[in-house]
Amino acid sequence: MEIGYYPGCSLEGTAKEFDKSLKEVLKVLDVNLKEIEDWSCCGASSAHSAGNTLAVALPARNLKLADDQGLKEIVAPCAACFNRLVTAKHELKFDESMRIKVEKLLEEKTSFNADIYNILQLFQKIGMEKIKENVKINLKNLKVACYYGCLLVRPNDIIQFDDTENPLSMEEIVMASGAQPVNWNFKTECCGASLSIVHTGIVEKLSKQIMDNAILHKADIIAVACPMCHSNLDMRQLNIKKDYPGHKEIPVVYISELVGLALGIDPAKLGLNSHFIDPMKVLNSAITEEAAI
Amino acid sequence: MPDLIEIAKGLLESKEVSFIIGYTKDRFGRVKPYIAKSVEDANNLMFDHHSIHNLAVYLTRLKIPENGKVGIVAKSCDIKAIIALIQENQIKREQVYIIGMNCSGVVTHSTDEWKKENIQIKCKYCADKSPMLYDAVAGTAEPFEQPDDTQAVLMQKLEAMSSAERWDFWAKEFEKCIKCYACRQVCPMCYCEQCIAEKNQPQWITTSPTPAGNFSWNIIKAFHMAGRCVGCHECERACPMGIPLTLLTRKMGMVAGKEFNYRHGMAIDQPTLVGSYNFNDNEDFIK
Amino acid sequence: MAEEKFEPKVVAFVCNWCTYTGADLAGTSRLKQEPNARLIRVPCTGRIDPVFVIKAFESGADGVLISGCHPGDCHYNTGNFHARRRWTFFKELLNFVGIDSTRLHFSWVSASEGKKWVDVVNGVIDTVREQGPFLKYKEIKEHDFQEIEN
Amino acid sequence: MKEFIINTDEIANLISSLPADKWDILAPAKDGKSFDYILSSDKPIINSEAPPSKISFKEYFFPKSETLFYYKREANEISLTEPKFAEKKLLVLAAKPCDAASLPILSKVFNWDYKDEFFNKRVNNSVIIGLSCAYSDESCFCTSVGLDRNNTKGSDIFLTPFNDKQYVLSVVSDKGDSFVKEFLPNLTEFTGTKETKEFIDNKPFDYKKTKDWIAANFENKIWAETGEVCIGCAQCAFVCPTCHCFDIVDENCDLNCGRRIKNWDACQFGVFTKHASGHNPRNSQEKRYRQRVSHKFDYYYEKFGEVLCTGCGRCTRGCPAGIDIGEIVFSISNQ
Amino acid sequence: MKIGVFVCYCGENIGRTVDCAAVAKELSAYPGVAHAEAYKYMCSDPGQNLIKQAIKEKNLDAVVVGSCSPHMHEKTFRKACASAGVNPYMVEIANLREHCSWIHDDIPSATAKAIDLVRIAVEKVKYNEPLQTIQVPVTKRALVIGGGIAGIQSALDIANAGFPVVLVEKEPSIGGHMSQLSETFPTLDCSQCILTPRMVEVYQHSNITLLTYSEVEKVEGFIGNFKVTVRKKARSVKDEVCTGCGLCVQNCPIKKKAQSEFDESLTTRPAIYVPFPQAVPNIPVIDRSVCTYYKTGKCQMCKKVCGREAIDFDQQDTFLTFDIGAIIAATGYKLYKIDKKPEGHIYKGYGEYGYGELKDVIDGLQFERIASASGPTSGEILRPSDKKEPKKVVFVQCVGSRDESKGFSYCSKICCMYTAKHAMLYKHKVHDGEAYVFYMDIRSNGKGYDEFVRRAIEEDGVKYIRGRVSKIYEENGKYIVKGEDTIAGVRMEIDADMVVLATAMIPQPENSKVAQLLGIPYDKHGFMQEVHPKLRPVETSTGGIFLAGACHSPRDIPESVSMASAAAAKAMVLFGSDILEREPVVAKVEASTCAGCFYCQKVCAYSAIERKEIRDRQGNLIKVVAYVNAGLCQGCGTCNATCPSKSVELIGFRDEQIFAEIQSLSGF
Repeated sequence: MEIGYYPGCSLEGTAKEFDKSLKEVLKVLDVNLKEIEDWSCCGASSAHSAGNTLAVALPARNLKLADDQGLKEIVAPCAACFNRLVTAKHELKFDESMRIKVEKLLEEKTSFNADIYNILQLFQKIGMEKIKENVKINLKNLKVACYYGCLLVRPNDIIQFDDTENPLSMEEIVMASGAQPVNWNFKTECCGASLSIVHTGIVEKLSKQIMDNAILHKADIIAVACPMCHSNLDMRQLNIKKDYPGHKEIPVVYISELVGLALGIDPAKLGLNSHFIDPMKVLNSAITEEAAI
Repeated sequence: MPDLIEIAKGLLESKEVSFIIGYTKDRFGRVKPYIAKSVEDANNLMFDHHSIHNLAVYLTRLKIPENGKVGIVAKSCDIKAIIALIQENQIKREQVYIIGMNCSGVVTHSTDEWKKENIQIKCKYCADKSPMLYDAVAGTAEPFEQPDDTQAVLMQKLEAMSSAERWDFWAKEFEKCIKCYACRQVCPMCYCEQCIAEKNQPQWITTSPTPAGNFSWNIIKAFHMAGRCVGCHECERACPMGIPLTLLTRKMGMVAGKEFNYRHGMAIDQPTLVGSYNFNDNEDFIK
Repeated sequence: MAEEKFEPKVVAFVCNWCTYTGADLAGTSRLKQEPNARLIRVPCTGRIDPVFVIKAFESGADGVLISGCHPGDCHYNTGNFHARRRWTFFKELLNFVGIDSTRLHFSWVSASEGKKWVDVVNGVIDTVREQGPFLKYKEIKEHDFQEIEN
Repeated sequence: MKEFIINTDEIANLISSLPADKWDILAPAKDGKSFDYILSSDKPIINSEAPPSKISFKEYFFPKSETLFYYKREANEISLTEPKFAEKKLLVLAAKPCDAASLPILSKVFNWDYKDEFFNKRVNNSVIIGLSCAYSDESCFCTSVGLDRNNTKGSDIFLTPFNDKQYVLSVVSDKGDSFVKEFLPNLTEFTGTKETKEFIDNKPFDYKKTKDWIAANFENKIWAETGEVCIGCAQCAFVCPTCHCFDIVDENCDLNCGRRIKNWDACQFGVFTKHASGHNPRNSQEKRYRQRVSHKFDYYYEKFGEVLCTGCGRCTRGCPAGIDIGEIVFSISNQ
Repeated sequence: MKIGVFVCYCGENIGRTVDCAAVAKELSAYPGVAHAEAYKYMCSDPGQNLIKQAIKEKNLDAVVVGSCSPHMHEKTFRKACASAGVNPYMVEIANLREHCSWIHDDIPSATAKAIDLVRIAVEKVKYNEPLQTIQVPVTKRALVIGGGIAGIQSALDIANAGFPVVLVEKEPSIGGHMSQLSETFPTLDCSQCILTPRMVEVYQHSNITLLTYSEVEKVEGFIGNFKVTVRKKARSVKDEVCTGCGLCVQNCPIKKKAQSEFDESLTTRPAIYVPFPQAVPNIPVIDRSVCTYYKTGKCQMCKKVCGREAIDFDQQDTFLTFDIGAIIAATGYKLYKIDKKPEGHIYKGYGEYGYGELKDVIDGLQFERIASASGPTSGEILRPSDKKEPKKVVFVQCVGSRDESKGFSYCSKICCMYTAKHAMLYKHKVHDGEAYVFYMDIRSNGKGYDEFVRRAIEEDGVKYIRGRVSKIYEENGKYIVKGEDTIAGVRMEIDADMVVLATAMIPQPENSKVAQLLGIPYDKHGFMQEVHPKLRPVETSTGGIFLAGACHSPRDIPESVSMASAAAAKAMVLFGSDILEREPVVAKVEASTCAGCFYCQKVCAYSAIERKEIRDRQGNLIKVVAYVNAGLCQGCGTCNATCPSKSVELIGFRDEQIFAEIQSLSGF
């Protein structure tokens, strides 16, 4: 299967490993990514504070490119990109005046009707069966806390994906790849992303609460599908350890990395070596035990 | 794909239908409506690019007995009319056996030859070339060279005009009208027992074929089609004076689509546009 | 017709329960209005047939106003909703044949909106006055009767 | 019968030389796709191969709507005024024989018991220049009703193509004669022979036999068979050169004035015979269709000695339901 | 036709700006006008006498009065003319005051306009026809749908006035939600104690036919003349023989299968059961969905123990029909459940509150049962999961109310009060317990209501926190309630033992179904709709059908009771006379031209258009045409404008009348 690919800025920067691991995994699951040529910023986090039209026009441009390049479906791994693209599509569909404005800006009419998937939806499309078939390494001892954050599931009426309060799609994927998800309470709590720069203190506090709850529910590792979540949980832990002595650290990986691992892909290729909190310890222990069996 | 004649024979043989409304060719090869009453008659049935007439009109013109059933040969645009007639309580579904024809467009006048410039404009924007409601399907729809939607162009031209210019355009067109009412008689949706044009107690519209009379007739006719026209373009075909009547009906259709995203004659259980309402219907035009 | 100041004829079809009563209120509150409008009272906007508008123009009206209860206020629950759909089509149709929104006006005026009624009615009269007499329609009408005028 | 030779440019001159204040010129011209008789058209088409116009020229003699008189009420006094009558003359150029022939036929009914002054005035004020016809299609059947390509019935002057530059002009009536004298004084006499194509009638019938059959078959399944597909519009009647039914109605301009008018009407309408009581003797399309055929080929012949049809085939070409009257009469006369 | 025109000066009011004499003079010369005069006060007795005189002398057959708005004096003048022998519907009013003299200054133009206005009326009246008011008989029997406190109140009021009442309740017992309540605010008197006597009164009342475990099946006809069919569901117990001894219930081997509706699923009940001890009628029902006999054909224990042979396993639903004059809908409410609902459902559930999966997060009615002496814990406050006494209880208001994203836009009105009551009851029973209430606003507007809330806060020390709860989740045995104190501006976290959600009041799911049966409108939430929010709050758009209680909107007991009495009064007004007089302005179908497209039926808001078959003598169907039920038609005329062939006309506003009015303007 072939699908359009909108990496967005994060996946070329802070979230390289997300991009890497995704591509590796999709190779195995024989999905062919077709990157949107000449894609541009989705405007996340800054554009909508600058102005609504801009916030819609930026993603609209990329949707238009998708149309022009004949891409009926796009995957946007970054939750923020995904959220912006879907929101823009929604507004273009239901707000006539906005559509007109944007079409003026783009100096062209188009349908904007490419379907946009986040990475979880992509895995759903590929199918749990397909993943199970390709699992090489048994992770059944690995306890995973699936953390969704906010952008993947909110606002529900627009995103129309999974449950806002108690989403379960990531758990399915985790199970498909052989690991066991834990039932915990903070899978959609706020990590404070929007304050990441201005009030790092708050972000640390919020992130810590999330991780503590994961640990409390016996998770060895946290899986995420959003660069923002990742940086806030993973990167911040160094400071958190300083500010909260005795903080028990927990590795944070992208769901794609986890799947990749199960598919037997070399951890380095997945970028598992490039996290602040090294996940390999936990992962290896889970795997080695398996080897014994 | 079973053959039209075979289906027809079967129906008439089994007496499932009392007759079949279809098309035939006269000895000069001109296609015309035909009513097959016997198995023999069935041999005369045919369907091709020249089967332009919307036969649904006969479902109300010919009286169908309460529990009777008749067969009808219908293109998708004709079927829309049949569905609309069911929606509007004119016939019951079980009273018609619809032989849906896969259609690849028809010519404008039955004597035209089958080539691009003769294809009806309705076929240009016909969204449903295969039957949407039927008891049997026959014929094959091969792709054809689309006619140019000259009407849409004219439509845009008109909309770009000033009101005064539009008025003059229509005044000139309506001037031609001779009130032969072919547009009404040929329209499957004009099934009234007494048309308002014949209502003279009180005089509903001016009946003379004069500018004023023609204006009120054509406007009110078009309005009666609002949200009801199925777009078969028969009125314009029938008009001996060549008045572009479907500009009006198509316009009404566009309003129905734009404002209420509704098309008449799409499903027998669909609530009709006229006669239903939505609290949030657009009312920008109301102070 | 002589070339002195043109005074438009405006025919207003109003529903009995909201707009007519609203106009009553305007009267009771002595709110001055231009004298060019003639009200025709019907029970409900749902009763107003597009033919009324045509007839009004045929009878020499330069402008027509249709007014009833706000959505939800209809004395008959839903009359104005059906009317509203009717008008959506009819005004588009008339506009398409050259009778635009300067000749045909719509409003919701409730029994309590005496002031609004005055604004609406004066507004309509002024718009129509600007447009001048509805000669186009008079032409097609007079075509049949030109000889009788003199 | 005097015959002259006339060049195409002489015809052009004639058109331009006629004083526009006294004369209207009605000639076939292209109106969009189809042909039509158009008043003082800038490019009249004089072509014997041209197909018949979509509607006959009868409305210039028998208008689709004609005011009989106006009435006006002051206080409780009613006053009547006659409509003004345009005294302008009308030259019909290149009329098809099957159109020209309609005028004598119509004159009979309009001068039978009541003399229709409007009609007569218009005919007297007109000069019809017929043009030999070289066109024919499945719908034509003029020869079956006693006409043909070169029939001069109803024409005052008749043109027959001689070569691509010239026509033979035959003077048919005194009106035509005086017209030629006045406007075409110096034409050269024609002495010679002119030949024209034979007209193949593909549904020849004998209208005398037809008449008898109809008279004898008031009840016959043929009426039902045609009636059931007829949708009951008046297209056929209104494009027909000879149909002449009309309806008289009053229309008011306001409460105090109005007019009495004569509008085209047609026997195919359900209301045509509907009584005030609500009773309708011709309550089905089959009866109405029978009426149409009977009137044309039986009753009118009975009364005026000729059929109410010139075989122009317009009703057939335009029929939305594809009914071919010629075909019906053909089958009747071959019973 | 001879028309009389009478122009009123209205003292100065019209006379100041309209030259009334000129108007009369102008009109006297107008075709059809046989008499025209002006007078100072037409509505005065001498004025009316002028009209009567003129009618007699010139024997007029129609009258036009140029005066004030028809809304003022149309009736007056119609009466006057009627007394002089002119049919009241041959009278038209030209509004020369509100629509002319009062709004213009310039005398000439005002006078010209006045002339037009009168002319319009004259032209119309030319086409008027004498009409008679429509008279319909009234059946003096009421139907009350719903046996909650509202239904009980209406039924008793009407019955006590001496009219027969049919009371239909879908549950096995009447009493409704009120019977589940522990105490009632603001007086804290025991709900059952005040309700039970009324239930019994209903049961014993000679004018009341009580049909429990029954549902309205069909409603035909119109005001004063309804025909109602009621389905009496099979109880499997012969109510006429059962003594309500309860042996069957005690001996039913099935004890735990079914959740108790009455205890809001906090307890279970047997297959054969009486909903609650004080049930009226005290007759058990067999729940066929759980009964062993209906499953396996065995058991019949109840039958064995019943001395009266009242058990009848083969009992069928029976149908009863009644002639009814007035109907009162009192179908009540239910509580919004926070659990996840399937796609497309009107609400989305509260995942942040655990979708109802957290055992000790309960709703108000469940708490009522826990607090009630007749409840599962006989009044002791014990939490459902482990029957331990909760030491810390959090009450959350506005769950589903005033929350469009998850619930509804409206305020459920009673939650503020019952939450205060709950917290109070809790504190009274668990003295060392802590009670917290999260609220948005306190809406305690009622007699003694605010005092009641103050008492909860001040005397019983309930902690009120202004703010919403963002999340409730279980963390090692405690319920962590995350919220915000918007007054202190701090985030709060309370580790509670039990949480009580004041969930929104929503209409019974059957509400819209009943509304459709009755042909009355209901709002987007499913609450039934009144005609006028202020002046006709208990009437519906369909004559003869009235509303009582929470089926109309959230309301507490006192409000429901007063609304119920109001509805009863409305019904009795109807019963006050033997026949109903109705304006003859109704639609009429011309069958001969009707094409039977039934667009008229689609646009009719009163289901007044019916179908009529026209058959020839041999009985062959000629066509089906529309037919107007004059009893139901309210005369809006929408059908008239909609009819494509103009085969339906509104009497009194027929097309020719309006055309005449329009044409009369061609002169102006």
